[in-house]
Amino acid sequence: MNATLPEFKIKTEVFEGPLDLLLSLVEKRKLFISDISLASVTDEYINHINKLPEYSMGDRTQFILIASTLLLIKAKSLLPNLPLTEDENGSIEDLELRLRELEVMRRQSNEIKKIFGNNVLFFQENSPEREVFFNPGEDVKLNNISEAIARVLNSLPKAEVPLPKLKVQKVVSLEEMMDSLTVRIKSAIKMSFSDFSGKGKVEKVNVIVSFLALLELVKQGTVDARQEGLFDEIEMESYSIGTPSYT
Amino acid sequence: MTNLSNQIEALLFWKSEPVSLKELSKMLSVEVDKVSEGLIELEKSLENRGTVLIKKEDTVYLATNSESSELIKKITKEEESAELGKASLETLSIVLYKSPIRRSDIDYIRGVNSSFILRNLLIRGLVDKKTDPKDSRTFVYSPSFELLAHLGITEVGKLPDFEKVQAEIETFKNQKEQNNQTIA
Amino acid sequence: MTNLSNQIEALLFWKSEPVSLKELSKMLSVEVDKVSEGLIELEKSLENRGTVLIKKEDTVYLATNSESSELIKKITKEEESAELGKASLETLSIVLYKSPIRRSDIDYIRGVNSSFILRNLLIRGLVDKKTDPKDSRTFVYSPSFELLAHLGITEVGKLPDFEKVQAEIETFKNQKEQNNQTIA
Repeated sequence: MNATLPEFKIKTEVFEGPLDLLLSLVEKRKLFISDISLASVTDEYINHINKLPEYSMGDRTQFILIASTLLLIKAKSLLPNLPLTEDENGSIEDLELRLRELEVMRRQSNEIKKIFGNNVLFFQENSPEREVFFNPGEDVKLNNISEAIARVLNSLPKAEVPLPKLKVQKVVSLEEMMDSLTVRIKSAIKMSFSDFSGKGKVEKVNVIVSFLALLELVKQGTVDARQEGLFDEIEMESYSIGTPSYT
Repeated sequence: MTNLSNQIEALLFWKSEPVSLKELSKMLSVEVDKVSEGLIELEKSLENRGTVLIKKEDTVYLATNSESSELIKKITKEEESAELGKASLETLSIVLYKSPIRRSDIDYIRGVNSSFILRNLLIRGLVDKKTDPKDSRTFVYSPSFELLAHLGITEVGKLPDFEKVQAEIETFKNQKEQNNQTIA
Repeated sequence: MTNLSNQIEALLFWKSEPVSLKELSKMLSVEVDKVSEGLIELEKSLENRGTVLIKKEDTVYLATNSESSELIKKITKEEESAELGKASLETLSIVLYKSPIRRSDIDYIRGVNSSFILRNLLIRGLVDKKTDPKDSRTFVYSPSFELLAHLGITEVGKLPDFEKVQAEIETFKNQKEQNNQTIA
């Protein structure tokens, strides 16, 4: 077996939108759709977004929306006490439901594929007992024909002008965030989470990614995070001034 | 009903036009004698039903039963006076401006399948259908002479904005070729 | 067979296109309820015959039965209709199990814009589009007779796992509503 094969496959596989990608990742691991399985594919999902080819930049926003929900799910799984707003809880449950529904439809589409065209029922090829004779309706008039062709031309789908490359900020990868976290922790022993992430200035997803990076660091024992009260600032502190042991 | 008379019914229904015994025997891969037997059986089973088996010279076909003939005459009358309606007028206008045209191209321009509408336009004598000179397996549609006369024009070129409309449709069709490569 | 179911069969054969119960009731000058009864009777009398009745919402259409499918396919030498891609099949399934459905709902389930795919399916005649009765500014999509015929089934209820899938969809719907309530 060639070890680089899966990598190659990931690059060539075209995913039809964010849900397709996510469902494929869950199914590839033979997992059921749940918060646990979604949390476990979060990193891989974000990796895929970073590998998205240039031409699909316009779709990236859609991918990022799903990514931010995934990050929430992951944050929650790392920190069960994490308070989430009702909106956030709602979007998590919503994502699960959407995936389940898509999963059902995908399963059925395999069944449809099996029977399509196998046992066709045929309709009449001709209209029986019809004599063709010239019989225009009252409305077959030149002005109606003019109006009709105008309607036809009007409803032609517009030419597919390639969308101007949307300037969507590239989602920050977990690794980049961890790098930046570590550097900043080194320079300031104590910092608040909102300082670090520049909350309000950058996309929400960046906040979450940095938050998660923080959680991962906590897990790895690189930093110590403290939250005094429920909605207080999260304070982080570095355990050691040396190089953290992440890869 | 045996399988054979069943299949004969299906074939005649599907064709809905006169079919010779020889053709039937060929289609069913059975002897003509067998076909005749099957037809006798079919005839019996159609007693007291909506359709009947009609034999004419050496052909057979299905037709509506005689009890329905009054009803159908009445409905035909009503249909004759009916207006075409928006969708049919749009289809007809495409045939007028872009003939001869294949059904697939009409469908592509309208964004929906047009088979029923075209069939209806044919029955009303508004369009003609003939084999596509470029591909004998398909048909092309064009306006009938009666239609042009009815509209008071001697040729399609006299239609309002003829060239402009043609050009617009042509541009759209050219996109088709490009798009087809991207739509799976 | 009563006179009514007889006449319905004759009309459907003669029209050779989908006919709604309302149209039948008008053509036959009888109540829609009576038409429904007549159709049930017709369906029964077609059992074990050459033709079947395909039902879709409030419309019916006669077709050949599945036993003749192989035979006619051989005769038409119908080129295998171009393979349906993964995205098309997925969209068709959603339309089949959830019709009538709006495009926005299809997009929501698939997580991508489905307008290209839907247009393609409309052109191929596999999907029907009509104005949403609940909102005249939007459209709803449903399976076409052509699609049911290609699947060899006479109504959506005969789709693979129909009951099971309906139950699953129902569960999703309830959970979604609960979910929305807690958010609101």
